[in-house]
Amino acid sequence: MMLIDCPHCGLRDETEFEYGSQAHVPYPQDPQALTNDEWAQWLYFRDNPMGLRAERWVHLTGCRKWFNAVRDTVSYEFKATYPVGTPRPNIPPHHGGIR
Amino acid sequence: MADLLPEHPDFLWRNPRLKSSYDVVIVGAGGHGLATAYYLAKEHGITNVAVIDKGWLGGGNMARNTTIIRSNYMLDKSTRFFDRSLQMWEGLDEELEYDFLFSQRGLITLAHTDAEVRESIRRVESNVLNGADAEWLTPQEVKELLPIVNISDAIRHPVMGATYQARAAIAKHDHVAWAYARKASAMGVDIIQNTEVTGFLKDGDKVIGVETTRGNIATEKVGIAVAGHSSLLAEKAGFQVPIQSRTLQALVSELFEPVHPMILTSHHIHVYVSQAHKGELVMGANTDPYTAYGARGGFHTIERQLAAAVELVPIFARAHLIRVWGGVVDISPDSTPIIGKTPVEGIYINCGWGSGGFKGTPIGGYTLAHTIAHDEPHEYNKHFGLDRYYTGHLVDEHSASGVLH
Amino acid sequence: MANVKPDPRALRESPLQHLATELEAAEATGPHNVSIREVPFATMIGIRATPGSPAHDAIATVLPHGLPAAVGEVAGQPDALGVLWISPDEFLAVSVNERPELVATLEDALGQERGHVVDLSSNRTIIELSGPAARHVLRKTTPTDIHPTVFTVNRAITTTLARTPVLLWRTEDTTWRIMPRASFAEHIAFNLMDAMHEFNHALVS
Amino acid sequence: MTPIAVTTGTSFRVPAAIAPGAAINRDETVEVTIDGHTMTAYRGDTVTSALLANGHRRVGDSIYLGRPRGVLACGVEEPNSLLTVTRAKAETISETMLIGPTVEVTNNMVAEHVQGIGKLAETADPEYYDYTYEHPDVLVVGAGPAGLAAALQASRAGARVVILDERATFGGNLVGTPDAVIDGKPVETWIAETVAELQANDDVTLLNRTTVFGGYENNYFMATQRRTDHLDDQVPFGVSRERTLHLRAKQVVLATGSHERPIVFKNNDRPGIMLASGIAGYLNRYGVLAGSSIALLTTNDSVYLLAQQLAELGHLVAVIDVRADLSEAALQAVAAGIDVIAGSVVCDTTASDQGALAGITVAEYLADGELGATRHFEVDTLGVSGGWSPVIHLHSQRQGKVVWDHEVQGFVIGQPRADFHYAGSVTGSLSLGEALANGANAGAAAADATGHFSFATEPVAAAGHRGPVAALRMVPSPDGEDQDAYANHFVDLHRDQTVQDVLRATGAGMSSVEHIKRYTSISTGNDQGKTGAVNAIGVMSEILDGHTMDDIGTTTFRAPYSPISYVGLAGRQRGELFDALRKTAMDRAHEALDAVFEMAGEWRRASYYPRAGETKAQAIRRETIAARNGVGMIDSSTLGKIEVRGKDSAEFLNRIYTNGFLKLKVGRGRYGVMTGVDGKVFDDGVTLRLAEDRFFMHTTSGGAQRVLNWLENWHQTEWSHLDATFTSVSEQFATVAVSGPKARRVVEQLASDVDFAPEAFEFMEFRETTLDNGIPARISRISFTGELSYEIAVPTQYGRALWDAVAQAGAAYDITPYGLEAQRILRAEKGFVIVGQDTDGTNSPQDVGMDWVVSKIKQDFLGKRSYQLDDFLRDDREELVAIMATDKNSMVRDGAALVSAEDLDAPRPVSTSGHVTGYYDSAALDRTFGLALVRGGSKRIGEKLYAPAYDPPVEFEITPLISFDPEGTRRDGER
Repeated sequence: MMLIDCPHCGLRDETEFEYGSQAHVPYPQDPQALTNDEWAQWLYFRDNPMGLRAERWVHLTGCRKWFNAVRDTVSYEFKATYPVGTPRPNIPPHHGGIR
Repeated sequence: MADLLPEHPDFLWRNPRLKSSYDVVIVGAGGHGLATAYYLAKEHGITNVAVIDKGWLGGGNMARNTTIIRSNYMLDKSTRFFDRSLQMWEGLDEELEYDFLFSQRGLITLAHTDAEVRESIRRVESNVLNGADAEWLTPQEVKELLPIVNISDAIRHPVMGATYQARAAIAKHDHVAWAYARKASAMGVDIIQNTEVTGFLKDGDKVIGVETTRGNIATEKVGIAVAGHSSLLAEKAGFQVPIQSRTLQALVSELFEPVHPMILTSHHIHVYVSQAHKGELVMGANTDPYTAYGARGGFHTIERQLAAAVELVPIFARAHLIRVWGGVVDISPDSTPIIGKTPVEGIYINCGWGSGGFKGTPIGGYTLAHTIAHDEPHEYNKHFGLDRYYTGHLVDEHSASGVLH
Repeated sequence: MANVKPDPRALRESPLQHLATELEAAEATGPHNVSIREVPFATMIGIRATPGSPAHDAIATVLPHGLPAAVGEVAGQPDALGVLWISPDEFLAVSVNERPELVATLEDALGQERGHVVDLSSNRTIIELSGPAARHVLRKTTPTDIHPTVFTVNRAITTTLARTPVLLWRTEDTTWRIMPRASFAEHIAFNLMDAMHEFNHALVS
Repeated sequence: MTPIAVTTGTSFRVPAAIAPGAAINRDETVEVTIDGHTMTAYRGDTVTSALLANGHRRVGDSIYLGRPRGVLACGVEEPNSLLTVTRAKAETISETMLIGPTVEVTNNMVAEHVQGIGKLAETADPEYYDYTYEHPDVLVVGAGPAGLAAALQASRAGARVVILDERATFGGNLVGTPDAVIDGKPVETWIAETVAELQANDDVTLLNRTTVFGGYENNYFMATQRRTDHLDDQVPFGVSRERTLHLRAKQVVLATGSHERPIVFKNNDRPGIMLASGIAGYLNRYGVLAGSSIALLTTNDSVYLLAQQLAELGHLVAVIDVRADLSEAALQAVAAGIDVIAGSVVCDTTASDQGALAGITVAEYLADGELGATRHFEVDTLGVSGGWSPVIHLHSQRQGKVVWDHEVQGFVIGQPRADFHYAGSVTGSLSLGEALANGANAGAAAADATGHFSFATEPVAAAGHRGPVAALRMVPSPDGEDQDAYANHFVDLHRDQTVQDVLRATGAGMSSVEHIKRYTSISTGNDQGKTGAVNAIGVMSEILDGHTMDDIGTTTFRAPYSPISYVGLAGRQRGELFDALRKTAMDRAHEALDAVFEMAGEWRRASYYPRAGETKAQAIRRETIAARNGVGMIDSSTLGKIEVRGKDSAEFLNRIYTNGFLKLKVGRGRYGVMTGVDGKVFDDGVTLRLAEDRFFMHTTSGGAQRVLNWLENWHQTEWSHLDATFTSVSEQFATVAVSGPKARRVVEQLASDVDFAPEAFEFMEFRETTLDNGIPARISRISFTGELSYEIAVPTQYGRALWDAVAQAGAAYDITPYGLEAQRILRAEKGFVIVGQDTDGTNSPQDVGMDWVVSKIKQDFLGKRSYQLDDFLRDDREELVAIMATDKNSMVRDGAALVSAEDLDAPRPVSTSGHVTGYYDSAALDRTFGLALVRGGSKRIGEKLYAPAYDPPVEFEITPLISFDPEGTRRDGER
């Protein structure tokens, strides 16, 4: 049961949240301008790194706000949560211990 | 006194010296990688093969799965594919000369809502057309086949019926890996453990070798079968797969005298359970919903699953949880595996099995071996290529059945 | 041609009205007292307004205690009008004394500005859990930390209870309001009543 | 199995004056029946202490080899004593595979040993289980001296403390130890005072019989409290038998102690061979002597206190100390007259006729590891100490590093985890003085980390000095080096696995500990290798040349630490509390009409309303006829409803729906379909425009939450510049739909303010009004049946009143409540799609006959781009059509598979041509009909398809999607 720091509600159990996959993958400005391959790439392919990853989460049973998070996919540690639309904070890969 | 389990063969595999070049290198000595090597040797006469694993052979999801073998899928393409695998399982123990406790004990998949009943009928009737055995059971028929199931209306999600596949089976997972390893090793395949593939050597878009923690190996053909870590290997090779790695947990109880001679599944309340040969109840649930390589999940998933198990099978109430573990599984967008060529010439991949790779071990190995040997997919895996995510021709079992496979 | 319409309020039925007897009977008496009741027909109004916006200012101005600024805060009082913080730009005004005029007041204040005012008086009901053992009933039903120094009086948050989303509002020292959506009210009530049984007996540690 | 009492007729209970037994109450006796023997025990006894006290040593035979086995340990690490227990309570079922030393006796309990395999009770468990959620600043695991000292310190600093211990008593292994003194007081006094202080603190929870069995992310811990098993009487309903604690701790103090290990030697499994700590535990905790002539075998100093006790009692034969050089403790023992045989091992044992230990062969243990001269001792009991394994499970479960420590001769904490503190023998330290000191310091540090500073006050006790620990895990076989010479060197008693089994695995080519574990099943039993795992690794290290303990490493420690019942983990998630059941405000009206219900997601909805004597089919037919020919009413409250407000609401909806919303007029509604970005349908519904900047969206019942999240997702993450807000009002409104040619006559009586004339109140318009009874309402002309329909929405508080008012107003027209079954037929006749039934997540709107709802004009909407992918250009996509059986009375099941004529008799496998999404008996069509998803269906009108699962196969004709009133002439009702 991960403890997730909602930027608005503070620390809450993971079961209050829904996961929204990779962050910073915006909807294409003009989908019609993309080739089929480019559209398919946007549609079905997301990064799947081992280690730090910027992700989207929503505090579904709380404030219903989407936010971004940098999380370690091995230790599951949330290194940072930050508002949608702001850039990914620069976090060194081995920052802090496993919590 | 409990019956002794079958004896293992006296000798399993060689621990050979790593050579500097091979005709084919298989990355991943799990069930699929070992099976691929076996079928390369047996079907295609290609024996100058190394199977390389960063850990111990069969130590990934092969060692962690709940061993359910079935072919009752929703879509024609999936059913045909998995039924072919089930046919390969039937007789595999004799072919590999290893008693891995393959037991066709029947699978009951419960339906709890009108929608599930409708989907179950669709599944049963289409399975039969596609050559897989399937039946629809009323709640009373469920009770007759498997008396431990609670078919009372007094529970929150009463049983409204079930699909039944009599040929569905379980097997002793480790022993299947060892059986393939033993035969492959005997035919000359080198199984190289504790050696990690760290990169690929390429000439343009063509592979010419692999880099490992024990040096480079020259090869022009590489098969990747590293469920859970497919994206990482693909990235090293220079292409992307539409996979997310997630945790799937499973658990066992202590040993009991036989009470559950079949396999019982409920998608609606997320539980599947069988009783293994030694007597332990083996259970699995849904994947945890986020990307994860930690091979561990949240305990709330387990609690929910046990609550479901006790509702459906009240006599499990005072069984005890002995061990919970997690595996890292490949989740593909359509919950259907990917077996085929990749953008890199000479590299072939087998991935995306979700939580159901064990049942596909024979077909996964067989079709990957064929694809490697002929540089073309076999009839069985022609719909399962990576290209389908660019054309949209998904084999969308996830949407069609709402089940993660 | 409009007739004069009767006051319809006698026609109302709250989500737990039919369980009034059961709720009353569920009271655990003795040293570990805890009781449960429904507080029906409170006026509840959903407010959407972003802090710093004209709508937020305008709405805050017409509310006696303004709008709450952070998670857990309640602007106002439980026994009068309290405005609960739901999210940075979402609030729920709750008055256990009916305030039929309030929605129009707030709509007027919002005017054409960016935001939203919606009557949600039927959307949820209020279940009140009261007594020294109320805290222990909650300890069995919600993952929220309800320690008195953490969850202070007149604090309210969104959380889950019996795996169901609710608003949880501590209104007095030993009184808590649990506010599920209407269709979940029975489930929440059954769960709480079930959890209350043990407080009829001497406590087992 | 026939139990054999190895020693009978003798009480092994030591007089209270000598060893009172800290866990028992000698004033209260308890009658129990164990393995068929009825015996008297004391309150506080366990099954194994009761057995030993009454002279019974055998606890069943081993699982595969059938060898007699006895009690090994005094705690949860016991591998041999596994029981099926039935307690004499009103509401109980038997429980199997319980660990003997953990089962407290209750009056008239019946316990039977099992042979490694349990037998589940055949009935459901009527007892009650629950959860709690705890939020300590500091969680202390283990209430031995170190844990108590930690909790005391942390609580005095002002932290919220939870301290849990798996045993019935507090004080750990210290309990009952003679002569120990803390802070100048006898230990029992110190423990009692400490417990009293902790219990008196409101911010401390101190629980016994509570096992912390798992550690998870962010210091989430799971524990099980066994609350009532030790009580004779049935507890009242509501008091749980077991409680599952969910603990979110800020800081953790692990004071989990350590488990003693046996040593592997030939015939090391006989009843009478125990852990030395087991012998000490039974003596100090229960006042029970394990045997009459006792030898001790040790690699370390920990047995010498016990040796002294046994010598004083006159039951000690000798101490065999593996170490050639006598330690200080050994020298003291020698000085006290104890026979210490240094530099020696036990290399074999003999058995009595009944299989119990009768004697030991002691051999010199030479410097090269070979055996030297042997001597034989007749003993009935051998206490073994092969060293101590710190209980590091929770540390390891939390990914804490574990390393082999040569000094401790055990796997220890490699590196402290963040937010973890370690106290007592889990650190590898074994002296009481150190345990108390690092306990107090751990408690202070943990509390400090949560903002509660204090200076540690260390309770004072003798520091003690421990000599070195010998590195011995396996004694060579006296019979040579063949595999067969190791057939009775037991590594894992529970799994009945020997050194020979390990040799077979390595001989087959295995070199990994995981392979050997799996090949042999070592460490996979109930005890998860608590006593056996390290020895197994030791054996492997000896067999595999050049592999040290470190190289091989330990296998992963997995939760749970000890077995936990399924039903305890289910807690109160049973029966009706398993899941929420949502009901509408009109639910009791449906009940009063004897409705048969069905589940639609979490909602329970009326399926049909059978009248006396009616079959299901008759009831449904009657309901459809009423809606077609007269008037019907249905509770539609479960539909999702979302208010959208803002100047850009129309633009927002225009992006979300496949069709256009910019030009929708105020006062009107429009049907819309939502697709994912992949172009596949996932929800639908009618959206009303309440004002220029306000919309009222309907979603499917099951899709309400998903759609709201979908809207918020796109708004918050992509289009936040658009002025649009979304508020769920699903539960604010209850809705009754009145449908049928006579619908107008009914609604006219309810709302006299509204002009219901068809030209005044057109299809897809709505009116805000106050009903004549005073209820505010919105009435919309939306139809899901093709008949004239009005949906009346009112605040949910008035839902029941609305239902009753409609029923009353309609009584003159014989208004008929209809359920979901009838509605499904009515809409299918009109070709209206039910998302989730006629779609399965793979269909585009075009596939299901709704090309008309997909805008060709809009530059973009979510999903549009995907329609250019090759898959959408296929001409064999499954398309929704109607089908009519050639025999108009034929019925097939929903979901039935369809094949073409040429595939009907073709050998299997054949591909499906599609499937039936719903098949119905239609009164309006006077025949059966259905909807089906058929490959290329829209281009195959008139073709025949077959349902081959029926005998004979049912033949269908493919017909256009709309079967009834395709011209829509009935939409305005009767003229």
